[in-house]
This record gives sequence, C-alpha cells and structure tokens, in this order.
Amino acid sequence: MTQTFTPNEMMTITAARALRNEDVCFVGIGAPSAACNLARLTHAPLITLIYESGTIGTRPNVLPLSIGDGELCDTALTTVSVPEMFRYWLQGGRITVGFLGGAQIDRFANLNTTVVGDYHHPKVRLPGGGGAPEIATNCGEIFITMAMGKRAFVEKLPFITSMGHGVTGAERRALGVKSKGPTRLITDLCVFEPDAQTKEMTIVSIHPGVTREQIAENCAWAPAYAANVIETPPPTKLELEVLRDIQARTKAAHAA
Amino acid sequence: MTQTFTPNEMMTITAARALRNEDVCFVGIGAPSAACNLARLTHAPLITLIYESGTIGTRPNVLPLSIGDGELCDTALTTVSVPEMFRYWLQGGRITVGFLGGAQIDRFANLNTTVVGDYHHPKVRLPGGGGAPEIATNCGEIFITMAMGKRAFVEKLPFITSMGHGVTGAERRALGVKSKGPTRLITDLCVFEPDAQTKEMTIVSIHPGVTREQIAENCAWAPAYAANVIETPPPTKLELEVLRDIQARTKAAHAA
Amino acid sequence: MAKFMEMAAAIEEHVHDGDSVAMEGFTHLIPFAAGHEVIRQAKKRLTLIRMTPDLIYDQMIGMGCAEKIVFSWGGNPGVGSTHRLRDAVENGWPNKLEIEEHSHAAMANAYEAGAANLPFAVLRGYIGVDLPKVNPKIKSVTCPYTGEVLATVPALRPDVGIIHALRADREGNVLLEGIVGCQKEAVLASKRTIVTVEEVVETFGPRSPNAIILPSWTIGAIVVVPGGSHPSYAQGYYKRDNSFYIAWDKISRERDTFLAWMKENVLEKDTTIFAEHAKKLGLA
Amino acid sequence: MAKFMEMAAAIEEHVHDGDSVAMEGFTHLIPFAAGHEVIRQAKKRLTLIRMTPDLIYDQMIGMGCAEKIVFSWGGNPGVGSTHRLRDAVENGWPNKLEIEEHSHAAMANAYEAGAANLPFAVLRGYIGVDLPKVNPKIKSVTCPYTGEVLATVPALRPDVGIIHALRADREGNVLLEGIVGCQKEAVLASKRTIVTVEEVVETFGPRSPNAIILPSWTIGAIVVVPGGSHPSYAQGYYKRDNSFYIAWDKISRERDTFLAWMKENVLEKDTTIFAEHAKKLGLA
Repeated sequence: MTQTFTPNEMMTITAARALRNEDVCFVGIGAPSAACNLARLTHAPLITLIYESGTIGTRPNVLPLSIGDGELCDTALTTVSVPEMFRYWLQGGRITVGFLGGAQIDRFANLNTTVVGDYHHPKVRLPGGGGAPEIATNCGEIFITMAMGKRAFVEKLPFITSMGHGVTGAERRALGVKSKGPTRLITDLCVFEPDAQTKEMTIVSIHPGVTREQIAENCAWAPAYAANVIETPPPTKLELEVLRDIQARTKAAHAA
Repeated sequence: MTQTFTPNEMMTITAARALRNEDVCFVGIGAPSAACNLARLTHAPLITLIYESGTIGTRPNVLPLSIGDGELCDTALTTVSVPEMFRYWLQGGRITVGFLGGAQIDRFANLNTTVVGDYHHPKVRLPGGGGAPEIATNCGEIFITMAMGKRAFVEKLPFITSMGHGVTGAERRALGVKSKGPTRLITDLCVFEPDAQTKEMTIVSIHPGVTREQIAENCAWAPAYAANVIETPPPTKLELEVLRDIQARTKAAHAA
Repeated sequence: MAKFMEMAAAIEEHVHDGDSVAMEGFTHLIPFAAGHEVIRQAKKRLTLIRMTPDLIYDQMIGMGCAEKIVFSWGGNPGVGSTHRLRDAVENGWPNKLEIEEHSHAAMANAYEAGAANLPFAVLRGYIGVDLPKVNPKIKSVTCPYTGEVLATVPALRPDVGIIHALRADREGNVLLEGIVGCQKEAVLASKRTIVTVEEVVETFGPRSPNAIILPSWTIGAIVVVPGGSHPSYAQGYYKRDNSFYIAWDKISRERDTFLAWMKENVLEKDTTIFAEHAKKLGLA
Repeated sequence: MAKFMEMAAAIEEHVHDGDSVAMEGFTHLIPFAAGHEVIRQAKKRLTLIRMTPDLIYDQMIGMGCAEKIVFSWGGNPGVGSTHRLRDAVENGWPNKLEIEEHSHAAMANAYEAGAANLPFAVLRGYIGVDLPKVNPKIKSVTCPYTGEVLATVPALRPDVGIIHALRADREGNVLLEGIVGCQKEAVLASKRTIVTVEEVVETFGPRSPNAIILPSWTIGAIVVVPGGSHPSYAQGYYKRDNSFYIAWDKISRERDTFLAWMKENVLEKDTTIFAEHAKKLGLA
C-alpha cells in the first residue's frame, strides 16, 4: 500500500496529532485551523476550539477563510465579545494550547509577522501581530506550524512580534512568564522541540523521505538534532481522507 | 375639592416631578423607585430607568421589593452584567440623574448609610454604600429623597458614605469631579436645592400645610432658606391615583 | 470537565474550613441550597465574599461559619437590616466577624479583574468618601498618560466560587439568563467551582448565539437542585419569595427565633426541600 | 435619541475632515456601505482606527482619506496582504500614512477602557516583544499590591464610531448578534456615532433577556442599508463573500486596477448597490 501525500499534508497531520481531547486550543487561521479541525474529526473529538473572534467550542463543517466566518459562530457553544475573549479567556489563563504560524522564525522560536527591514521604513510590511503577542505568553504551551525555507527560518529576526524562548533562550524565565512557550514546531520537513537546557528548537523527528541535507538547505542556521531522532509516522489513510475531505468542502464553499 | 395626602406621598410625587422624559435615571430601591416609576406613568413616559442589577430601560408594572426582582428584567429593553453596569453605564458617564436615599444627611448633602458610631466598634451597623459612592460622582446630577428628622438630618455625619458637596461645599471642584452632585433634596416637608455659591442645601419650597417650625424641629442644623420660598404645588388627583394604584399592586404582589 | 455530583459530596470535596468562598447571584439565582449544605456540614472560619450578603450570608454568619466577610451592601433588600450580620459586627455573636467593605463598583471590578487574571482593578471611584480611610486595601494608581489618580482594589480570586444557574446540558455546560450579576466573573475568578442548576437538559436547543454559557471545562462540580435558589428566584422557573424576605426580618431579629428556624428548616432538612418551595412559587 | 437618517446626510453631519474614526466589526458586520460614502464624500486626513483594517480601510487608504491608522492586524484575512495599506506604508501612495500599531489584546482593552470612561487600560501583555520599542504609547503601571509591572495603553475615544448592526426598532434601539467583536465598546467609547442596520422592525419581539442591544439614546444616527456590510456579512441575513475577499487580492495589487474598481463600484454607485450584493449571498 503506497500512500502518497504532500509535505503540507504531512505537516498538518503531524500538527493535528499533537492535540488532545482535553485541550482548549486558541486557533489561528490557515494550517493551525486545518490541524485543529483534523484533530477534532479524528482522534480528539472532544477538543475545545476557540477562535479570537469570540467563538468558544466551535465545530465548523468547513474551514473558515477568516477568523470570523459565520460558520464558526453557527457551530459554537457560545460567542463572546472580543474584549471578553482577550481578557477572560486568553489572559484568564484558560487556554492550554495556542497555535501560531508566522512569516519568520528563529532558533528560539521567536516569530516575526510585522516587518522585513526597518520598522519605520519597511522593505515588506507584513500584517502585524494580531493576537500573537499575548497568545505567546498567556497560553499553557504553544505549537507552531510553518513550512521551512531560508527566508522563513532565519538567523536573526528583524522584529520580534511574539516571544518564543527569547533571544537567548532565557528570557521567559527572566521576564517572569510562567507558561511553557513553544513546545513543538511542526514543519513540512520535520518536528522541533526545545532542548530542555538551552531551549533551542531541536529536531526530534524527520518526516518520511526527508533528508538532513534538505533540512539544512531550508534553514538559515545549522539546526540542532536530538540524540534520538525518529522518523515521523506517515499519515494514515483515515487522516489523509479526513483532511482532504474538509479541504475539498472548504474550497467549494469559498469559491461559491 | 379637598384632596388628602400623606407627607410621604407628597415627597414621592414632588420627586417624580423633577424627572424628565430625556433623563436616564439610575434608580435606588424605596422612595426613589416609586418616584421614578410614577414619573414614567404620568408626565415622563419616555424616561429611561436603570437599576444597578443590570436592567436597562425597565418598565415594571409592580414596584420591585429588591433591586433585582424578576419584574425588572422581564420588562427591560435588555439586562447586562453587574460589572458592565458599573463600568460602561455608570462610570461611562451615561446616567443623567442618580437617585439616592440614606440614613443620614448633612447640610452639604453628604450621605451616611454605613455606621452610627465608630466604624470599627459601631453602635449601629447600617447596610453600607452599595452603588452610592460611585453614583454620587459619576451621574450628571443627584436627586435625594429622605424623610426629615433630627436623627437623619444631622450636623455632622459619623461616616461619609457618598459625597454630596463635601464637608465644606468646595470638595467636588477640589477633587476634580465634573458632575453636579446633589441638585435637589426632596423631603416629606420641603425641597432643598444647593446655594449657587456656598453649595449648602437651601430650602426653596415648602409642602402645603408645613411650617418652618416643623422643619426646624426635624433638622439638627438651622436650615437656610432661599430668598423666594414657594409652596410646593399639592399632588394632583392623577398623581395620587397613579401612585396609590402602583403601591396597591405592589403590596398585593409582595404579600402573595 | 464538570462532574455531576450530589450536594453533600460537592460541598465536602470543594469547601474546606478556612477557605475564601464567593457565593454570588445579584438578587437573582442566589445559591441558597449550597449555603444550607455548608451550614449542615458546619464549615468554619470561612471568608465569605459577596456583593450583597443577603439572607444567605446572614444565615451562614449566624450559624458561625464565617470569620470574615467581604461585601459592598449588607442589608435585607427593600426590608431593612440583616440582623445576624449586625449582631456579629456589633456584638461579636456567635463570633467576632472581620469585615472588608467595598462599594458595588469596586467589588464588581474586583471580580472582573479576577476573571481577567489581573492582580488589581482600576476605577473612577471612592472620591470624597470615608471608606478608603477604614479599608487599607483601597489604593490608587496614576494614569501614565493623563496623570489622573484612580482608585484600585485587589482582584478577587476566591478559593471556591459557588453559583446557581438555570440549566446544564449533558456535557456539563451551564446556561445563565436574566439578571446575571457577576456570577460568570465569580466562577472564572475562583480556583474551584460548584454550580447548582434547576435542571439538566439534553441540549440547550435554539438560543441566542451570545447566550451566557460557562463551558463544562470551567466548572468543577455541577449539582442538580430544583428550587436551589429559593427564596431568591430563577428566571423562568419560579418567582422571588418576597414575602419570605419580609418574614425573615422577624425570624432573624432575635437569636432564639433564628436558631429555632435554622434547626427546623436547615439542620433537620436536606436539599430536597428546595423543590417544594419552588413548586409553590412556580410560574403558571 | 437616535435619528433615522439617509447615508449621505449621516456621514456629512458626523464625519469631518481630520476626525478620528473607528469603523468596527470583527470580520462580521463591517460597515462597508458607510466606508464607501466616506470615500464618495472625499473625507481627508482621517485617523482610521480598527483592529483589522480589512478591505474597508484598504479602500479608504487607497483613496486618500487617511493620514494615520491605528490597528493591530493589517491583512486580507485568509488571503494575504492588504496591498493599498502596504503601498501607503512602504511607498507613501497616495500619501504618507502614519501608523500606530498594537496587539489585538491591547486594542480590545483600549476600546473597553474607552467605553468604561477610564483614561487607560491595563493588560498582561507585550512581554518580550518589539512593539513597545516602536510605539511610545505602550507604557506600564506597577500593581500597588503585588509589585508586578503590567502593560498599559491609552483608552480609545474616537471622534466618531461607526458600526453595522442587524436591526433597529422604531424607537431607534439597535440589536447585534453573533460575532459582536468590539462594536458595542466602539460605540460607547465614541463621541458621535452612526449605526447602519439591515432593517427596521416594529419591535424586537421575543429574545434573550441579555440580548446585546444599544439603547437609542447611546446612538447619534441610524441609517437603514440592507446588505450594508457586504463583502463582510450579517448573521442570519447573508453570508461573507469569501470569493470577493479572494478576488480583492488581484484587484488591489496594482494602483490602476484598484482605482478603476473604485470608480466603477464606489464613486459611480450609491448605497443601494449593497442590497443587490446581499440578495446574491442571501441565506436560503
């Protein structure tokens, strides 16, 4: 049985596997949303999904294009105002997993989604932080999902939009932040976890068919590897089916 | 035509007359509630009544016993949470008239509803401030309604629960408070308004049949009189009917 | 995830001697049945937090459960005094009672700050009044933009939050409606929580998308107690027993009559009497 | 009391050159019809405040209405860039655009503080990030109880708040439902307000006692514009036009195609086209 799949599918499926029934997950749009809903539709049917638009316990049948599509509200347990969402729910410390993506990341999983170049005279103006700065510190832990590439996995960020483990790996503790920060970085090629001591994001699993050379070519720094690196289990038939199914439904719905 | 009425009815009816259609009124229980609803059922049908329990634009058919009877919610435009009521609506500066009563008052219309005697070893422990401390400064103006008596209208308050014009009459301005404070004090014998200069509460109108001697007997300080003191117009037949009607309905409902 | 429990077990598991306990409900939905169980279990040295102590804390104070009360208006609404609270403050009966007194605005903001995981709340309040002179917890901050000085109070973070709500669904989500006071904030600010409800329904069914619902995972225990807020009320289920609030004035005025009433109506009864009260006051 | 007005008159009366304007709606209920009228009236030097500029501010910026933007996430949701915003920031076209940038949490808190008549908001935020280095409005206060240092932002108090809501009743009360974002806060924080609505009803009829309703006396002008939030959406009326959001990427990428589209679809049209859009996307 040969099951073919894209790197992107591998990334989304691996991210989904990290989620548990008991998680309360603050979901970003794009790959995080796909992963969270895939988890909900496969091994974690009881997971609570929260979108920053205020929808709590939402169960969309189609992936939303925006963070506030009507589908999210229609299928939610309830919908609260945005100030309440950020005050009582995110800052309230009720979220177990925050799911982030970004334009650029460094070895300590700090993220940039603000600017490339100087802030006041930017080369590229990116959308900005949105919920990310406070998601990064107020959730129990952070999962990040991003496709690798030398312009995305950079040596030094031009701007820190949200803190991972800080510029030296010691900043969370130094700033009195009690949450764990990024515990998993799931890419299209491999999975990183922070080293217990240094907090540098360290490769713990490589996706089937991917080589260390490929990873090196798509990362601006020389990434650390764990002592025991395993091969990521390939997508199961069910995982692929469910993911492709929801993506097909989504595409049809948004094109309408 | 001789229309008989009690001092208490005269007080409630006079208080009601001070209210206007365009007022947004923060209503306390007891005489204030009766006055506000009398206004609504007579000359000010469009008045907005707000109770601190969160009910906005309420139109009770029966006077509530408590500040949060179901009747208030059933007949309201909408009901908000108590934190929202105090933050967005009262502190938000949206209330034109706050209606207060109290156990004791002084000549500058400061009120005490906290203790008689020493705070830490009280002779009489009263209920406390509730909403009053912030009603007193956050509403556009304050109407007070209280029956007179030497133990209620005192020379010096043992405790200031809510500020009127302060202990010297100058405190509101000194503390940077922009609202007017008590502009009317309606008693069972007469009506006071603050003197334009000194802010001392000054008698501007005496209820029919009441003498200055009677007032003196029921006030621990020698009250000031305005240059032109008028006789309060007696209750009209309609005012009395509507008031007695709602009080009868209320009594029947609460005894049930 | 909320666990459906019996009343006695829920109070036993979640309320311990010496705890700070917030039993909220602003006139509406006051958790009387839970309060009576706390009294039956003779919990001691509690710090009782409530904007309006109402009859529920009057009863708990009179029965010796409390060593401190945090409140903002301590009377029998529309009737007069809470005599047991007064007797404790004025005469130290049945024990000395420490008081921490606030305004409604400050208490509401303190719950709100607790729910929002902030250490303190800021308000435009306590201006020109004496309460800050006797309550050292009232402090101030200066606005970093305008220089204005504003009052602060510490956030409320009770050990236990207890509320009564209308209904739970099978998953343990809880719905509130009507005068909702600061119940949601009290639950979200507390370390442990008990919610008593009128009934359990299969699902909430058609409702406003913005219905006030506490998700199951924010709640510790759910106890089904029809009538559980009598003599307070449950919107759409039964009315406030205003005549009982009036009668309480006489019952509670003297220690003897109070103790006799508590013995007969609380100590010798269990949670099931609440359903009987509710039936009598039920809506047509 | 709210005054029912025509769109052109409402914008003329309430929006002046140089004003700070908050047109809120978090993905849902974005007031596009009002935005288009502001463009037709060629308002200038506005400070545009919105958590997510979205296409509405992309259009207004591209047409030269803005001199400053206050925001927290400036993209085309789920699609990519807001190209007109980028062109203004990166290249100063059609004019230089000053930016004041926040996080969502800070903006939401700043509206909340504005509605609550506080001069500033406090949050546990902006920790370990660079935004405070480039936005001098982000400051801090120290908790008077714990010594913790928390971030602050100034309250938002716009000159004008504009939102789209579901319906008004004859008295001018306005009902919102669904994803309500920070619209209520934006209205309550603003000095003047315009609310556009899908329809006017005789009364709201049976509803949750806690329905989100802005009383008539909190609103300046009400304008009835069916479809007034297209390509955003109105819960229960019509769906979000996701295909238009996708199409906007191409339309807005180049200045020419953008200007041509604005001429044909905004400058040469009036408010009535919104009803046509809504009809196409209407719910079955």
